[in-house]
Amino acid sequence: MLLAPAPLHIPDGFLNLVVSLIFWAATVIMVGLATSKTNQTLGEKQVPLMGIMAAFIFAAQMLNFPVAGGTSGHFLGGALAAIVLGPWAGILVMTAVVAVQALLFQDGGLLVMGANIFNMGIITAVIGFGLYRTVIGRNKNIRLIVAGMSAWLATMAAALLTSLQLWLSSTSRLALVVPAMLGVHALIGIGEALITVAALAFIQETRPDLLDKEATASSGGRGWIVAGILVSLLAVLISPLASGNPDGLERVADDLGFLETGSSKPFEILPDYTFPVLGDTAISTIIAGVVGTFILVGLLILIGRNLRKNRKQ
Amino acid sequence: MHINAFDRFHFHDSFIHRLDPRIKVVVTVAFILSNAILPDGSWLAFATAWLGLLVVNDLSNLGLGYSFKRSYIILPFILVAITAIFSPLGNPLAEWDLGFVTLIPTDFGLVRFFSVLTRSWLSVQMAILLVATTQFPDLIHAFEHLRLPRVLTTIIAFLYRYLFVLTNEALRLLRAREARSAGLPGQKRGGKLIWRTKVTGSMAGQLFLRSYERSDRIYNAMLARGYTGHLRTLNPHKMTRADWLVLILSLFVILFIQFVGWVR
Amino acid sequence: MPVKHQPVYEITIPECDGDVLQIQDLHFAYPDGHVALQGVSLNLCEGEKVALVGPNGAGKSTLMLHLNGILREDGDIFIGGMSIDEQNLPIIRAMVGLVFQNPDDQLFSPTVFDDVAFGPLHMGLPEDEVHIRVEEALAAVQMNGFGERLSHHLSMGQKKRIAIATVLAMRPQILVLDEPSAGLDPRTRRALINFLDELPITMLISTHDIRMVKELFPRMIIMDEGIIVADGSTVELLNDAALLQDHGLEIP
Amino acid sequence: MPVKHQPVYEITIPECDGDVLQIQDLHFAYPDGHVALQGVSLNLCEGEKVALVGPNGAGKSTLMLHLNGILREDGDIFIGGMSIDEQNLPIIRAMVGLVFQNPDDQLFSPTVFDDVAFGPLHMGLPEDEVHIRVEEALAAVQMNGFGERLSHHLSMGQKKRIAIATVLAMRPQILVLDEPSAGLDPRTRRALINFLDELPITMLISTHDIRMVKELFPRMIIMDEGIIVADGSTVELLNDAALLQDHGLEIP
Ligand SMILES: Nc1ncnc2c1ncn2[C@@H]1O[C@H](COP(=O)(O)OP(=O)(O)OP(=O)(O)O)[C@@H](O)[C@H]1O
Ligand SMILES: Nc1ncnc2c1ncn2[C@@H]1O[C@H](COP(=O)(O)OP(=O)(O)OP(=O)(O)O)[C@@H](O)[C@H]1O
Ligand SMILES: [Mg+2]
Ligand SMILES: [Mg+2]
Repeated sequence: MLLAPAPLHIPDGFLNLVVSLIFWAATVIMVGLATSKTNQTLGEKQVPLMGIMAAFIFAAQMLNFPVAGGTSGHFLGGALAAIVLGPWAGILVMTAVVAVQALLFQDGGLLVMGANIFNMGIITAVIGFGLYRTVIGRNKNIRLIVAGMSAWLATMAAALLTSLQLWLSSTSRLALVVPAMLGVHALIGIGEALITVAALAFIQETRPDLLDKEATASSGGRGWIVAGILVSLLAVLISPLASGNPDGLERVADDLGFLETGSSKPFEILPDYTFPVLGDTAISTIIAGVVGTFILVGLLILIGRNLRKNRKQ
Repeated sequence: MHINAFDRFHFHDSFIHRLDPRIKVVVTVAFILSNAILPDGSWLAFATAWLGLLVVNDLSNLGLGYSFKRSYIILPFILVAITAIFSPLGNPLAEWDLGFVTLIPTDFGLVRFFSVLTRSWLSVQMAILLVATTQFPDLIHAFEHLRLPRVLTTIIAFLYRYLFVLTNEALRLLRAREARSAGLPGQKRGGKLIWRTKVTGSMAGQLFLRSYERSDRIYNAMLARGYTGHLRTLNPHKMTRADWLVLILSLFVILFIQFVGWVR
Repeated sequence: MPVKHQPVYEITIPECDGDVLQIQDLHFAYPDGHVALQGVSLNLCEGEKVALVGPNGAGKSTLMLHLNGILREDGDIFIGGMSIDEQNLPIIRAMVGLVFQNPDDQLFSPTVFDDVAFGPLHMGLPEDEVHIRVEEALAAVQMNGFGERLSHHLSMGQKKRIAIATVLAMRPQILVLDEPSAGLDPRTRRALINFLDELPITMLISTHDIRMVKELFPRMIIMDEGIIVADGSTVELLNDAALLQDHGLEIP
Repeated sequence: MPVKHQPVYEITIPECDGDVLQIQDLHFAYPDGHVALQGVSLNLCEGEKVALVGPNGAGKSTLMLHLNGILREDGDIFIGGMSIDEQNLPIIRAMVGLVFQNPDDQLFSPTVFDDVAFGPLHMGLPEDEVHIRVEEALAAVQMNGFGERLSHHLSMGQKKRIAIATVLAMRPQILVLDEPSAGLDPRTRRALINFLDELPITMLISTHDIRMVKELFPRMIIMDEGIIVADGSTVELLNDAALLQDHGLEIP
């Protein structure tokens, strides 16, 4: 099936509330920044272009290529979008893609959309563009090689982050999910890298004007290089740790009470899901649940509102 | 080919179809949120939630099994969740030695696994219902009313408009390649692997170029027909008393599900 | 047909001085450097129906894309006396109805109805008027009842017809059609010819269908390699075998 | 032309029993539920040249897409005696050369050369052979020297010609062309007709160009609403005014 869900689109229910909300918050902040940045640098006319680029990524994800053993990988496009359009626009484009995939195809959930956008749009943009930014202006082959490497690494980082989120939600065992995800994505990443390189080479040949202009005009500053390298290093360091010594990590998290939080205690503020005043009764539990829900909804609204204010300034 | 997979909207007329899209979005999100905070193993609450889904299915004239039949989307992810069965918490049920690793399923893990699955399965069905009863442009409109940033909703609106065009374009590229992927009897076909990847890469590049240049042309075709930055629809979007009533009722149902879930 | 006898090859100067469309020395090169137009001058008068013919790659489509500002380059184009700039564009686009050669470039909405209604809707017309216009336009291309179909799930000829309808629904003052009859079945082609014949507006139509030119257009323009090589009465130009021969044409 | 006199409307049974192509009762519905073919049966013999005509939306393109397995459905199609399944597909695709109606559907490589070379390369031919084939194919459509151009950046007619070349380069045994003459300028159309006339292979060609049918094809098939309504000698079918009238055709 052409539109089979990619192994990175987490559905609702697989991440617990805390993890979902943390990544929603991070995503809202980044996307908010991206909107204000692109509003500054790009004219009104560029918005349709971004929409079309989003549709392009969507369509390009259909160009599957055979990976070993009958499975076929498919293109993520986050790195390519960031390289061609600049990081901020790339983030917006990927946000739109992930949102539409969730809304229209239920390919990825709504509550976990923050995490999905973060994995597939933000991390890939930071790594993809950050590393590519170091070689802008160098000779063509070096640029292509670095683009390919960053596309591969971005895929791996997205897979790693997905595994970690699943683990923190105690949906998966670290010892099993990390090697599995990284293993599959090491292959998929190669396809991603090859396609990214070939597509860039094609654009370079046919419309070099698009690449140069776009890259210099709307790209971020040197901060992206630092962020890109840092995040890449982090990914490179954590992967062997997580796959090589998962039990250690797991024990640490267990000691910190992380796993239990993840599995069934969304509200640390309300100890044991009861409302202290009312004692340990069923009613108390229910009220705790209701209050918790309101607090969360309130938090979400607050975050959203602040961001909107920031943008207006 | 799956081009028709794009519009998941189903042309039926029903009370649910006519509801204001904002209500539907809010209720959907609330329902999914509610699933997320239900404790593991609250089977009765899950069952109540499913009952709710069945009622919505029926009210939308889609048939009772509509959303159920389409909820297989989450299947691939079950693989990921299976590992939850071997959670370190809880009491061990068995011990399987696979040589390189020893797997210990636990009671806690088992409950966890099925809870994750059920939550996901319920949430996906609600999302399916939302899309099946609301046209996508109306959905985007609703998000605009719910104060999503304009840039983002406009990008999404354009994404939707061009989705048909560009996925068609991608399908055409694939089809063109397929049509000439010939072989001679007794001869190795397909060319070298590196050439094949290069072809796929060029196709991505080609798709990019076509998208980019076509974006110019179609955007101009839109301008030529009076587009000024707002996509218009023939739907007024006014909240009626019925809309408010449904909203309040649905939220009560969701609260009730929570009640069922937390009372032990 | 009001045919005036003039020496062939020479540019026909219409009696008005191009009150609807004036093009002076238009040059254009595509971004990849390919030169497509190298000095095109052309006048159109109110109500004139003109055919644009020439071999593949002559620059016909490129020229047409300039007429409502899809492509823009130096050289002066005036539509109804207005130059094509940012400010005039919306008005010009309401005046000039352009149908692309490839219907896939024209159709971008999910359903046929949405596509045909797009123009009237964005012109701010009231809802009933929009419905009336869509009905009318679909009827003109014999596609009534196709409103709910998906525009990209149609046969080539059906798409072509819808593409024409999207523009008719806007009731433009100048109709610019790029090979409208290509891909149409004989009956639809005939109906289109009759429809265009009765439509009392200015039109510029590129085509390889010389019989249609003969039947419908008193004036004909021959383009080749980015310039206009002849502009005059259809009857006379079609009698000049050498000219036709030189520019990839053929008397049918 | 070897025309046998038979009552019109009746299916011509060729002397061979369809040794090249056999279709028995083919049905097809698009995924959106639209039924495009409702029982098509058709035989083609070695070396036969057959025209497929019918109004827009008749199902001509849909039928052609079945012939090299782009669309597949129940109903039996046999090409050279082979059924169309996963295993036979590569060989069938080498045998049947299909040119899509819209050249944009056909071209997917960066340059014209890459596009024309794709088929031969995929078939595993040696490099010099590939070069020879590309040269030949481009020459056949009068596009020599266009090898380095981007296929995407050509005029419609030029793309159409390249699309035909991509298939010729594979030297198919059956040529299936979907409206090959649409969008071609008169001279290129003439050259195409002559070329097809001389090419000694089996061909099935859909078209709205009745004059071309008259000139080139002894046998003609009329389709409408997903079925074959007539199959017989061109001369006779074209004399049946009522039949043509019923199916959107017109004697030119
Ligand atoms: N997007 C493009 N980029 C570069 N060159 C182009 C592009 N489109 C067309 N050309 C070139 O410009 C020239 C004029 O093309 P145009 O499409 O205007 O021809 P045309 O007269 O419409 O031909 P046809 O009858 O085949 O439609 C051709 O030589 C063509 O190769
Ligand atoms: N992708 C598609 N999805 C759904 N229906 C389609 C699709 N393509 C074509 N159709 C429908 O199938 C029928 C047959 O279409 P087809 O393209 O085979 O017609 P055709 O005979 O080739 O017409 P034309 O002369 O216009 O090219 C038409 O009614 C058309 O609307
Ligand atoms: Mg043209
Ligand atoms: Mg067709």
